[in-house]
Amino acid sequence: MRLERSKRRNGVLTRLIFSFLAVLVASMIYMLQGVDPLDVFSALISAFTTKVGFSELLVRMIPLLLISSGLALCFRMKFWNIGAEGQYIVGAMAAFLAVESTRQPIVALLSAFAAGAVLAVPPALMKSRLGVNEVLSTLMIYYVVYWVFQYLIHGPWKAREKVGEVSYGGFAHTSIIPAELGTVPGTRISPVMLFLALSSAVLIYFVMERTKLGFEIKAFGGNPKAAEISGMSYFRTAALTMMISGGLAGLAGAGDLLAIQHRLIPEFPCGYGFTGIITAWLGGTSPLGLIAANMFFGGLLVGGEEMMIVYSLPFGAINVFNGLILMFVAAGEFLTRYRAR
Amino acid sequence: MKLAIPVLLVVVALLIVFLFASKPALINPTNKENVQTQNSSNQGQISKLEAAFVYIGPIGDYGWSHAHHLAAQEAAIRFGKWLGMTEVEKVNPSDCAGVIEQLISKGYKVIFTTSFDFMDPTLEEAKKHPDVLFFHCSGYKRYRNMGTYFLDLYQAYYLDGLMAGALSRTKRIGYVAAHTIPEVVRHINAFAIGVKETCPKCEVHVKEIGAWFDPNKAREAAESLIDQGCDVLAFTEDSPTVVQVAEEHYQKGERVLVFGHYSPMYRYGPDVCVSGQIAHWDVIYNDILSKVYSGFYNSTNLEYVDYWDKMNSGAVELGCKADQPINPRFIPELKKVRVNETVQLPNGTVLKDPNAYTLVMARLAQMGAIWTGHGWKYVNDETFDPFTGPIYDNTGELRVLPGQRLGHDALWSMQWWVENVIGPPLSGG
Amino acid sequence: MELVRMEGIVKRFGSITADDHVDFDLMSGEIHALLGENGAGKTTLMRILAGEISPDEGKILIRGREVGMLNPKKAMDLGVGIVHQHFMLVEGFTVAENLILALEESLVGSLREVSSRIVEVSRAYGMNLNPNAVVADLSMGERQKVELLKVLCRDSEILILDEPTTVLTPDERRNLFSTLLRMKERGKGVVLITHRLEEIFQVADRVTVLRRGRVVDTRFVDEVSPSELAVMMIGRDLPRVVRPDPPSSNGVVLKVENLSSGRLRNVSLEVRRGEILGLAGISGNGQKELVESIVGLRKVSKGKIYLEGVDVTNMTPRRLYDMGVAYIPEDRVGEGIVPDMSIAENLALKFYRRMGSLLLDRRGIVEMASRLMESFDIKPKSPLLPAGNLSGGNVQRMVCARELSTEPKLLIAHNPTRGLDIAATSQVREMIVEQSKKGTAIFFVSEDLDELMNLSHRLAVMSSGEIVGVLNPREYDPERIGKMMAS
Amino acid sequence: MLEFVSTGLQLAVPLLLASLGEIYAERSGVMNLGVEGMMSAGALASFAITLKTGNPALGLLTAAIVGAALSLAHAFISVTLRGNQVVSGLALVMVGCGLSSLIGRGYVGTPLPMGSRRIPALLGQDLIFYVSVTLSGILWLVLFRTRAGIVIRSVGENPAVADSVGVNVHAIRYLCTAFGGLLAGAAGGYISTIHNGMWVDGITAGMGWIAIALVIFATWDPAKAVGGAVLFGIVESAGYSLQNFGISQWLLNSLPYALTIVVLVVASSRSVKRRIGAPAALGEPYFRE
Repeated sequence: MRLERSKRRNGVLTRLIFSFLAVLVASMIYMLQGVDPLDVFSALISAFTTKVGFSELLVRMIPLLLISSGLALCFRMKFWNIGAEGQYIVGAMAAFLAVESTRQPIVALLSAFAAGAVLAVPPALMKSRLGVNEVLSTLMIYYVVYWVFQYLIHGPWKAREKVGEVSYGGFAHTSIIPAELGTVPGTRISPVMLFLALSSAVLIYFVMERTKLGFEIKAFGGNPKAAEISGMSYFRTAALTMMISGGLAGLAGAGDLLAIQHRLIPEFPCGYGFTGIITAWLGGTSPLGLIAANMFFGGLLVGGEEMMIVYSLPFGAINVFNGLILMFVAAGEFLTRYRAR
Repeated sequence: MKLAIPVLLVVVALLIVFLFASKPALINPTNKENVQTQNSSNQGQISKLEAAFVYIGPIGDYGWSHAHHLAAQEAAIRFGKWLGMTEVEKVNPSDCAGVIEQLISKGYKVIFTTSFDFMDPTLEEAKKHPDVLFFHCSGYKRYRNMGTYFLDLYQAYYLDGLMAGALSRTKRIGYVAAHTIPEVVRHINAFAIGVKETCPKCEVHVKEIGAWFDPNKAREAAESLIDQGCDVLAFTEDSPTVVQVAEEHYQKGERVLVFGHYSPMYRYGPDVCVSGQIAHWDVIYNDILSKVYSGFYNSTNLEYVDYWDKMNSGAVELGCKADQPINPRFIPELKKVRVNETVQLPNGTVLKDPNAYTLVMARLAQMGAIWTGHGWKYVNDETFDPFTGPIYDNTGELRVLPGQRLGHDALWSMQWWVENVIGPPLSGG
Repeated sequence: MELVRMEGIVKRFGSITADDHVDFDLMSGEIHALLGENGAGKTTLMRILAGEISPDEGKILIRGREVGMLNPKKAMDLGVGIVHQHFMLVEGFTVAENLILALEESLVGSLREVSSRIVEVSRAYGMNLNPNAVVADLSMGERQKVELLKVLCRDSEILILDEPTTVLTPDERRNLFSTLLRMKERGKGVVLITHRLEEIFQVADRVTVLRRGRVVDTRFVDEVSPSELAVMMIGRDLPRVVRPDPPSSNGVVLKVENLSSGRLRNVSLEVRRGEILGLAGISGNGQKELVESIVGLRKVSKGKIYLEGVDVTNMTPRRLYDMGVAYIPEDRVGEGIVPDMSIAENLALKFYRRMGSLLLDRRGIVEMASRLMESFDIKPKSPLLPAGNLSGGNVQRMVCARELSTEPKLLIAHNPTRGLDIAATSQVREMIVEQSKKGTAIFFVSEDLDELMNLSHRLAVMSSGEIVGVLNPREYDPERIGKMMAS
Repeated sequence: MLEFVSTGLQLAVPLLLASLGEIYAERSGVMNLGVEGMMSAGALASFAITLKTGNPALGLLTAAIVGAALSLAHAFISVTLRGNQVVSGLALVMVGCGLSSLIGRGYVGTPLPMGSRRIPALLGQDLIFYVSVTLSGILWLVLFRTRAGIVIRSVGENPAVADSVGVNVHAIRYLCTAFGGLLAGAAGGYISTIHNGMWVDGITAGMGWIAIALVIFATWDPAKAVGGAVLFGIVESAGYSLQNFGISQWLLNSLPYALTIVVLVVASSRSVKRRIGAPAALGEPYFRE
């Protein structure tokens, strides 16, 4: 058997087939555990068909879309940034500081973008100058950021809060921030963030297809040597790409702080940065692909909650299901990339 | 084909995983019917009450979320005729409001959120949905349709402290603390006050692990306290790890005693678990649910509903095992220790220089929980509270004036250590 | 004793027939040279013998016994050892580790034992190698010794060396040859693939000349003259020198001054406007380093490079490109194109920056690309097709189009015609001459002496990282140049 | 004052085991980020079997098999199907943690009988501690002093060369990945069965991720992994001893990762790269052209 790289033609179909296989395996597991798979999937679907389900899906989709748009850009360059979670946290921290001092959400968003962007540059530098594997460096930087974040909210940023006569202290969380982004009435969707998220998907398509940076990303992703010989700078391209990616992740963090949480708590980083890797990989750099992949994953997250609410399914069952889908789609990539000759 | 072998292996792998899956997941079969009949119940029987519980951890944590889950299950059984119930586990605080929205859209009218970090989202949702009743556990913010509830264990910790002081030989007592938030600080302080009463020279060494649930860190903290010479341990952490550590040392021939926390942990350390506290959230849930059902609580009168259940309500039980306040193995030793003080029981009896066992039983009675020898009797009266002055903090400052008793607010914002505590610095206070 | 007999070997790659009914034999205790130009089918034939490629027709006998289908493992077991032109070594490993990887069959086994065997064998063949040296630290000659050791330690009787001297210094080459002679003394059969005549007369016993996949003849070296062989090899007399027209204008464009870095030693040269400066030399003698230093891909430690008087030493490729430097890389697929991008995008890899502002001028690119495809005759004429689909000649036309489209002041072309068919070759050569007429200074690096002599206004000769001489057209003499190259 | 060393050593055991396995997987060129998932599944498997049979050795064995089985799924995707290793690894975490939480619900709150957790101990450390330290020595020997090790490393450094000398690249990668899963599963089993003696959801608590950091910190060297595991374990446990001196355990927790970044940078400098840098073909699928 000979394998040849083939153009991505039937990618969508293959993914659907493999997702279906995943559903089959998951169903088998559910049945073994005494759960009716039909219940599971009808709960999943309700995330898309009910008003609350769909609006919650959008709430989850916003940070995911922001993060995965940036990551898609990195992945297109074959730069495997898996530290988006850290960039997300740093964005939220910067937004917190900015909004505490200026009370301006705009300033908060801008500084979040800047903070995420700055944090994302070192891996690009380390890779271009020293050849350090970016998967490892971005992951390690995430951990450092995570613990610094925990330190700050358990220590220097820990708030004392006065309710009536009583001053409550000692809880690991910051004070409530003095500014917020508005939400669509009756939902938790922040129109500003939704707009930013959707435009980020369009933006990176625009970057890829219409800008010189996108051209360079494509060239480095396709043949780094040829790109370098043509006079492109790996560091410059990687750093810019990472800045966009980190900035968007930072923006996602700021959005979640300003629109949803209003204060930093220990559980603030909840894994969007890692889920975003998956959706970026699924969605590629096409806006529709990204939005679809993130809606799908937002749906999985909300559908998971629906499963718990309606069918008392344990969280683990949902986790298994999501993992299996991913595994099967990752396996199915084989068939979209290579064709047997 | 070459690919077939790995595929086969993967399938075998999955099968192996299932082979040891002897017990299927705990799934409440009644829930589904509840939801399916929900439409009819909304139209016809107004008397059907739909309640939802939101947990931060997995139900399987055998700690905080597990305890709420057991209580919720019990309520579901007890009120099965009119109560529909669901639970959502592992909810991230950032998703809490979203989960609440989903619950409301499914027709749930009473929502319990059981983590401190759910406080702000719950309040927001309460403001957004004035017709839904919210109850938030462990927080301090309330609203017209949002009450709070909590059960406070500090009295039990004080009693543990009495026993710990009486039983310690090294005069060093260890405490593994999850977080040094006011709740845990008052646990520790109450415990230290008890220790001081039976052992004025004993020190209470506190290690903060920074997590509500982390068996690994709890184990290390416990081991390190033992290494430092502590022979009695108490803790505020959700797993039975500290009890296990003590039992392991006992098996090696060392005497390390321990007080259980939250769940019945006797079976993790039958030889070392002296006593402890067991939380009975069902007491609170049953009360709230029946009052909501009867209409006593509605969406306009919850602003001042703040459950703060202590021993006299039955929500907190002394013991490492249900219906056994003190492990009988340690009673003789406790009875040998004399404490120089005078205690007056609610029935008027005055005890002079009681032994430690009698003192514990007397303080129990003074706090409204009377152990009859085979069961509990509760009186709604507290003639004694551990936080009664004079109490000095560990910098020597007089924090509670002689004769003064600390009130709810002072206890809920406590950020100082009593004098015999050696612990990490506290933020402010 | 006859070690190998290959009869009627045919191997086709698509429409190209690499080997066309080739017969070949090897005796024990002889060095049999396989001579031919690039693409004559030498390497393919030997890879067939080593079991790496399966022939379409023909049969192979080893020690008189016919072997069926070969694979690398089976060939190894039959005593065939091949040393590739590109070394198959793990750079992060020590010499010993590389040898162990290649030698021992079982997974257990003490490394110390093997180390001592390495020392033993390398002594026996006069190669001094430290078994604990890391390969990445070794020179090319030493790496080749490791490759040889791999074969020798396996007690292979049939050794194939594919162009072993291209990367060696003269000293190293002498060493290699003495090693080969020792092998011969021990009764081994050695196949020496080469396209260099003098080597044959230095070591070989017999020579087989291949041309375009066919055997021209097999002769004893004693019975043949160099010019005879050369005629057999290229199919006509020694290259005739066509004096190129003198350069159209003057003025130094590129000036390299005392450049030292890596293999390069004190290289100085000048290229004037409208001039084609050829660089001759055996590949691996520093040409790649020199070219990459000039185009900014390699850091220079000592020396200066000037472009029209401006110091451009260690400038980024991007700055150099902006200053008018164009570069046709040697490895046109690996370094020249991005296969997944369209032809238009590949053509735009350099000039995209000059069009539009931050945004990519996509229409401009396609228009420009169509124009270039027309004038450079790139087929198929659909600019949106992925460049990976193009044939070799079209890829090179595309690379040339890209580089020449910017009207460069300096063009550096590294082996631009290697591996191209005749039509494409002459097209590329014409393009280069045309460009020089437009006043572009051209630095033309090639391994094809014929080509160099016909195109260059002056010819520099490189050997062991040094420029050993610069010749004027009237001094062009293949024998003389050959000597300079080998000095 | 050094009492935290002993507790740190205990914590080092699962970290060491898991990272030893991952070192072998990564040395062969396969990056398996699914360690946490394999550990979690192993933890449950070991607990369940030990509870049933009372034999912790059997429990650990089952844990190892389960871990290996899960890792084979990753190997299949990343070696045979040349899928995306990062995605596959993350998916493996989901599947492993999800399965253990799903199946483990029935075991919550059930203690292991004290006797079934007791294994021989010496100088305050249990048998597994000595076994894993010995194992790392053996694994170091195998990796750097035998042909098997050379074959494994060549597959991770330059699979084309390995292939040219007749090494079955895919088979070696499968083996090493499975070995990684084997040890990760056993590490999980150690946490639930020996270290804690109970099952609760999420008992591995991110140890799998720390193990991955440890692999880098140890520069893919089993011998150095011992030091790294001890350091990581002690940093984790030192937090309690140092907190009374005002040293934040949160900042302390970031220290191993910060050090790992330093190691990454140092290891990348040309002179040391070829000895302690990442395997050159790490994360790259191989197929013959």
